[in-house]
Amino acid sequence: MGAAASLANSTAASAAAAERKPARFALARRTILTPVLLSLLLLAIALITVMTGSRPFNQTVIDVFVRVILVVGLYIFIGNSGVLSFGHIGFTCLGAYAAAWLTINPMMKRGSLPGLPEWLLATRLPYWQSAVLAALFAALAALIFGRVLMRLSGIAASIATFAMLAMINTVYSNWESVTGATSSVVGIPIVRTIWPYLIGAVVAVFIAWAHAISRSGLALRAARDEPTAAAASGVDIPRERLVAFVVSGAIMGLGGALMAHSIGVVTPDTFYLGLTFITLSMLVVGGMGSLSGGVVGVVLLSALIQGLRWLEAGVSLGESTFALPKGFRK
Amino acid sequence: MTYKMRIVATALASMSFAYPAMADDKTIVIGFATAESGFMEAYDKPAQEAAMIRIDEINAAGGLLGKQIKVVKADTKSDRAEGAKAGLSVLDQGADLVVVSCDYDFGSPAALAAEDAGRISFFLCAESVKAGIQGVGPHSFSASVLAAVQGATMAEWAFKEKGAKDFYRLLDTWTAYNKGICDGFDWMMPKLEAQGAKLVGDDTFKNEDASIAAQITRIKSLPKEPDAIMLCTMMPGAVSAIKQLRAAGINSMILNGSGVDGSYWLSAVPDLTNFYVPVQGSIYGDDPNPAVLKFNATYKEKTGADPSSQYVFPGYVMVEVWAKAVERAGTTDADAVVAELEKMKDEPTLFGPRTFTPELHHQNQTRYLIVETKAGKPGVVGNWTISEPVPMDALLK
Amino acid sequence: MLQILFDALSLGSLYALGALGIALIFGVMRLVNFAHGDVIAFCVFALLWPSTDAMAIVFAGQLPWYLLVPFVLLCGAGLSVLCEIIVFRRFRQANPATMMIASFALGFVIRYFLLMLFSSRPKSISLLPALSQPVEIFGARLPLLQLITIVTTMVILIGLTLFMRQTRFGLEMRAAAENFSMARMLGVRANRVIMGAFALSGALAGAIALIFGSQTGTLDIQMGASIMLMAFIATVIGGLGSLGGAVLAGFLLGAASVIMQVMLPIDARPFRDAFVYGAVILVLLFRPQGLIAARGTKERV
Amino acid sequence: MSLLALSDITIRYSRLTAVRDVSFSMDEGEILFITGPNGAGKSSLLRAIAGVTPVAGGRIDLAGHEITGQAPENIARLGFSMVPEGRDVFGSLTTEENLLVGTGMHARERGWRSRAADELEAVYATFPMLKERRHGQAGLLSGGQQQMLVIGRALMTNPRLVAIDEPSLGLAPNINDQVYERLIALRAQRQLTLLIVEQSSARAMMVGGRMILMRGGQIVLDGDARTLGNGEAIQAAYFGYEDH
Repeated sequence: MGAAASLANSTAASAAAAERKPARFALARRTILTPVLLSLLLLAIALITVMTGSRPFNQTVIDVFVRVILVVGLYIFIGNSGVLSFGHIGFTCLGAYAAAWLTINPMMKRGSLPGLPEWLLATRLPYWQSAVLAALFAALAALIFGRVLMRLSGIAASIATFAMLAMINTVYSNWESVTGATSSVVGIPIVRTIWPYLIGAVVAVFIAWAHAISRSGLALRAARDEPTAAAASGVDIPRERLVAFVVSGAIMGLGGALMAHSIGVVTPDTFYLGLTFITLSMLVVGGMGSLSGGVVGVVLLSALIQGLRWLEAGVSLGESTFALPKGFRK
Repeated sequence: MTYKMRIVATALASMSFAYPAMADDKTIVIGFATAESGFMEAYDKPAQEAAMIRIDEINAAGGLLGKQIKVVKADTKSDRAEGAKAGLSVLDQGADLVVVSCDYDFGSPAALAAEDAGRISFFLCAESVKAGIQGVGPHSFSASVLAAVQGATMAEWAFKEKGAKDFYRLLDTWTAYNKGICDGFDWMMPKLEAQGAKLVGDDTFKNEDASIAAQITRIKSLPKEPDAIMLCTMMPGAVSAIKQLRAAGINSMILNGSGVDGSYWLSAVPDLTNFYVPVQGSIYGDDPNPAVLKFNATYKEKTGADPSSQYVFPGYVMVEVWAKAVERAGTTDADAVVAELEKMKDEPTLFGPRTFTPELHHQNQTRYLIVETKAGKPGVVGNWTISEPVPMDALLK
Repeated sequence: MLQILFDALSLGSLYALGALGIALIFGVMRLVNFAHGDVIAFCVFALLWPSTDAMAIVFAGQLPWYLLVPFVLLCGAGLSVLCEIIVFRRFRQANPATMMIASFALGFVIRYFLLMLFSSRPKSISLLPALSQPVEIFGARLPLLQLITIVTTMVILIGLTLFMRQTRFGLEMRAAAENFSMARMLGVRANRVIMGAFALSGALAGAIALIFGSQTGTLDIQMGASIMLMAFIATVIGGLGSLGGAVLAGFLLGAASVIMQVMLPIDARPFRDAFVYGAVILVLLFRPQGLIAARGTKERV
Repeated sequence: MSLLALSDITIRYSRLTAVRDVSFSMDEGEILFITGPNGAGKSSLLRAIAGVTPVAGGRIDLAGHEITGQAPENIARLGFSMVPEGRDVFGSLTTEENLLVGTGMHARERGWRSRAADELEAVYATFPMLKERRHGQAGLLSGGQQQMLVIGRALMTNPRLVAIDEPSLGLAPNINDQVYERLIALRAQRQLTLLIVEQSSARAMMVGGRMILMRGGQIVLDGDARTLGNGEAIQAAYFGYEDH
C-alpha cells in the first residue's frame, strides 16, 4: 500500500500542483498504482470465490463488494472534505429504489406501486442500465440537498446530513403508492454472479481516485488540512464540497442499486442507522483519509465478521464491534 | 500428471453429483433458513419448535413416503443479506422444503433463493399477501392467515355480536402487518356502514412514539366516546398505546390483530378489560378443540414452557399441510406438491381449515377464535368466520 | 388547548431530559454519546431478572418507589461511568468522529448484551401502576403520569441548575465544559469532572427510563433509540454544549411534534417526522451554532 | 535549589519541531521574561510546563518534583499557575465564579473556604473593578478587565510561580501599563516568582529582571534584561542578522 502513502503525500503539494496540467499527469502516473492494486486485490478475491463454488460464500463476497462501493462512496466525501456525513446511506436508499422502479416487471409494478408516473410504470431495463440511472438519480438528489447543506461545516453539517437521512427515510417509509412504504418492494431481478459487483467496486475505486487527483479533489483536501489558507488562496470550499458530495452520492446510489439486485427486496429500514454506522466504522477503521484504507477496512472487517460467524460466536454484530476499538486509535 | 488428476477430478465430480441423489434416496430434507440469533429469533423459534413437533410425529409414525425427514438449519442472524445466504446454504444441503422467517421482510431473501432454485418455500407465520405468489413466486406459501382477515374479523364480529356502532381507527404506520389489519378493517367497514355502523374518526401514530398523547386528545375531543377502537399495531408499541388509552380514561372496546396475543404483557396494564384479539388457537387452556390442548402439553414438554402466543401454531400447520400434499403427490417434486397444495379447500388442520388456490397461497377467510380479556384475564368467548373472503384488490391496496 | 399544552410539555420533557444527558457529556468531552439510548434501555431492563421467556420476571421492579427510583438512577449512573472508564477514557485524544463511532459501537454491545439476556421480544412490566390513573385539572382530564412527568422534569431541571450554580463541582463542570484545558490548569481534575458528567448523564437516563417505562409499560431493547435521536437533535439545535439550549430545544421539538400531529391532515401525518427534520435543517442553516450558542466553546487541544 | 528547572526540552508537533533542547532554571522570587519573535516556541514552552502540551524529550522539575508528563491539574497543585495567551476567561461564568474555579483544588485542606474568601477579598482589593462586576458575566468584560481577571484568577490558587503568556496582546498601551503596574506591585507584596512571555523585549527592559531571548525553538540570549538592553545585540539576535 505504498502507493496510498504517496497519494496522501501528494495532498501536501496540493493547490500549487493543481495549477499545472503536466504536473497533474505526473501525479496521475505516480498514484495510479493505488487503484490498480486495489482492483487486483478485489479481482483476486472474486477469483478465489468462484473457485470455491460455494453459493453462500459467493453471496457473502457479493455483500463485501457492495460494501466496498458504499465505503468508497463515503470516502469520496468524508475522506476528502473531513466533514463527517451521516446522510449518505440516504442516497443508497434512493439508488436502491430507483433500481427497483426501473427493473421490476411492469405488471407487478402497476399492482404494488401504482403511484409511479406512467412512463416509469411501463419501463423495464436491464439491471446494469438501471444501476447507472440509479447512480445519476442519487447524484441529482445529492446536488439538490448539497446546494443547501454544503454551506454548513463541522458538526452542524454532520447533523444536517443526518436530518437529511431521516427525511429520506421518513418519506420512503410512508409514501405508500410510490415506495410501498415500510413493506418490502419485491420483484427486483436478482443477480447472483459476482462479476457485476466486482466491476461496480472497481469503477467506484477508479472514480474515487480520479476525483482525488482532480483539481477539485486536491483543492478540497487542501481546504480540509488548511481551511484558512485554502480560502485565502481562492478555494471555494462549499463548491468543492458540493462536487465531492455529488460524486459520492452517485457512487452511493450505484451501491444501493447493486445491493437491491443482490437481495431482490428493498425496504427503507435497511438503509438507516445500522448500515450508516457499519459503513462509517469500516471507513474509520481503515483510516478516513485514504482510499486504500477504506477498501482494506471493508475487506478486513468483513473477513473478521465472517470469521466470527463461522466460529458461531453467537452475538455476531456485538462481537465484531467489540473488536473495533483496537483498530480505532490511529 | 494429467491421468491421475483426471481420475481425482472425475471422482470428485461424481461424488458431488451423487450426494443430492443419495439424500433423495433415503431421506427428505426440510431446510430451516430462520433466525437463530438476533431480533427475529424470538418470533421464529416458537413456530419452528411447533414445526419440529409435527416432524417428529411424522418420523415416529414411519416417515413421509416411507422416508425419514431430515432437518438442516442455517441462521439468518435476523439480517436480510444473511437471510439470502442462509437460503442458499440450506439449498446446497439438499432441502426439499425451505422454511423461512416469520416476517415477510426478513424471510423473503431466503424464499427468493428457493424460488430461483425451483423449490417450495414456506413462511413460518408471515401475514402479508406478499408472502406467497405475489411477493416471491408460484412455489411460495405462508402458514398463517392474512392480517387483513384479522381486521375484517374483528370489525364484523364487534358489529354483529357486540352491537358496536361507532368505530375509531388508530393505525401504527410502522409495518406492513399493521397496515394489513387496517386494510381488512377498511374493506369491511363500508359493508357494516350500510347496516348502520359508523366510522367516527381515524388517526395514525408510530410504534416508537414515546407518547401518543396528541392522538388520545383527538379521540377525547369526539362528542361521544367511540364504541370500539380498531387498533392496528404490534409489539412493543401496542402495550404503550393500550396503556395510554386506558390511562386517559378511554374505556371503548379495543379491537386488535393477533400480534398482541399472549398474557405475558398483561401485567403492564393492570385489570385490562373490554379488549379483544383474534387467534387461530388458544394458549389459555380453554380451546374448544381437545387436540389443541394436547398439542400445548406436548409443546410444554418439549420446550419447558407454554406457548407464549398463537404464533406458535402456524409452524405445526405448515408441516401438516405440506406433508399431506407430499403424500398425495407421492413425490417431493416441487411442482407436483404445489399442485396438490392448490387443490386444498377448507382442508382441516389442528388450527382451523386451510385453503390454497393457484391465485393465493395464503388464507383470506378462515375461522378465528375471539379471545376477550376481562379484568386482566384472557379467555375464549366465541369464534367468527367473515361472511365473505377478503378480495384480492383489498389485499393489494 | 390546555390538553395540547400538556401533551407538548410531557413529550418535550422526555426530549429535554435526554438532550441534557447528551449535552452534559458533550460539554466536557466533545463526545456525542450515541450509546445514551442504550443506557436508557439498560436501566429499564435492570428491573427484571435476566430471562429469555416471554413472561417478564420482575426483580427490582417490585421495590417500593422510594427504593426503586434511587436504584434505577444508580444503575444508569453506574453503567455510564463504567462506559467512561472502560471505553471512552481510551479515546480522549481521538477526533470526534472516532469517538462518535466508538460510542455507537458501545451502544451495539450494550444492546446485544441485553438481547442475549432478555431476547428481542418486548417485555411488559407494571411500573408504578398508581400513576396510570386519570386526573382532572382545569377541566382537562390527564393521565396522572403526564402531570408527574412534567413536574419531575421541572424538579430535575431546577435541581440540576442549583447543582451547577451553587456547588463547587457544578462550577468546575461548567468551567470544564467551556474550556477544558484552562480548567485543568486551574487544578480541576479531568477524570473527576468527566466521570461526574457521565454519572449525571446516566442518572438522567435512569430518570427517562422510569418515566418511559411507567408510561409505556413495555420494555424493548430498542426503546432508547427514538428518544436518543430526538435528544441528539435537540442538543444540536440548542447549541452543542449549552445545557439551557438543549432543554429549550427539547421542549421545542416536543411541541413541534405534538402540534404537527394535531394540525397536519391525516394523509400528511405519517410524514410528521420529515417536517420536524426539515425544520432542523432550517434551524441549522440560519443558526449553525444552535439557538443558544455555547459561549467560547473551544475545541480541546 | 531552583524552583523551576528545564533540561533539554524538545517539543514537536507531528513533523515540526517547535522547541529544541532548551534548558534553563529559575529561582524562587525571580522575574524572568522570555521574549522572541512569533514562532520562536515561547508559548509552546509555557504550555509544556503547564502540562497541556506533551514534550518529546527532556525533563521538567518544579519545586523539587519531576513534572514531565504530569497532568495539568497535578502541576497546578504544586504551585504553578498559568495565564494563557488570549486571556481564556470562562465567558459564561460570572467574574466571581471565574475567580473561584481554581480554589477547588485545595478543598481537601481544612479551612479552605475561609482562605478562599480571604483570597477573593485580596484580589478584589488589588483589582477593585472586578469587585464592581463580580456578578456580571465575564465574557462581557473589556479586554483589559479580562486580563486583570485572569491574573486575579491565577492568584486565587495561591501559587508559587505564575506564568503569563503575552499579557500585552491586544491591549491598548495605557491599559497595558496598568496591568504591569499591578503585576509588579503584586510581586513585591506576595514574593511571587514570575515567568512572563512577551514578543518585544521593551517591556522586559523597562521592568528589569532576567531575560531569555528565543528564536527558532532555541535560546539565543540569556542575561539581565537591562544589560541586554543594548539595542544592537538584541536586534541582531531577534531578527537573526548573524545569519547574513
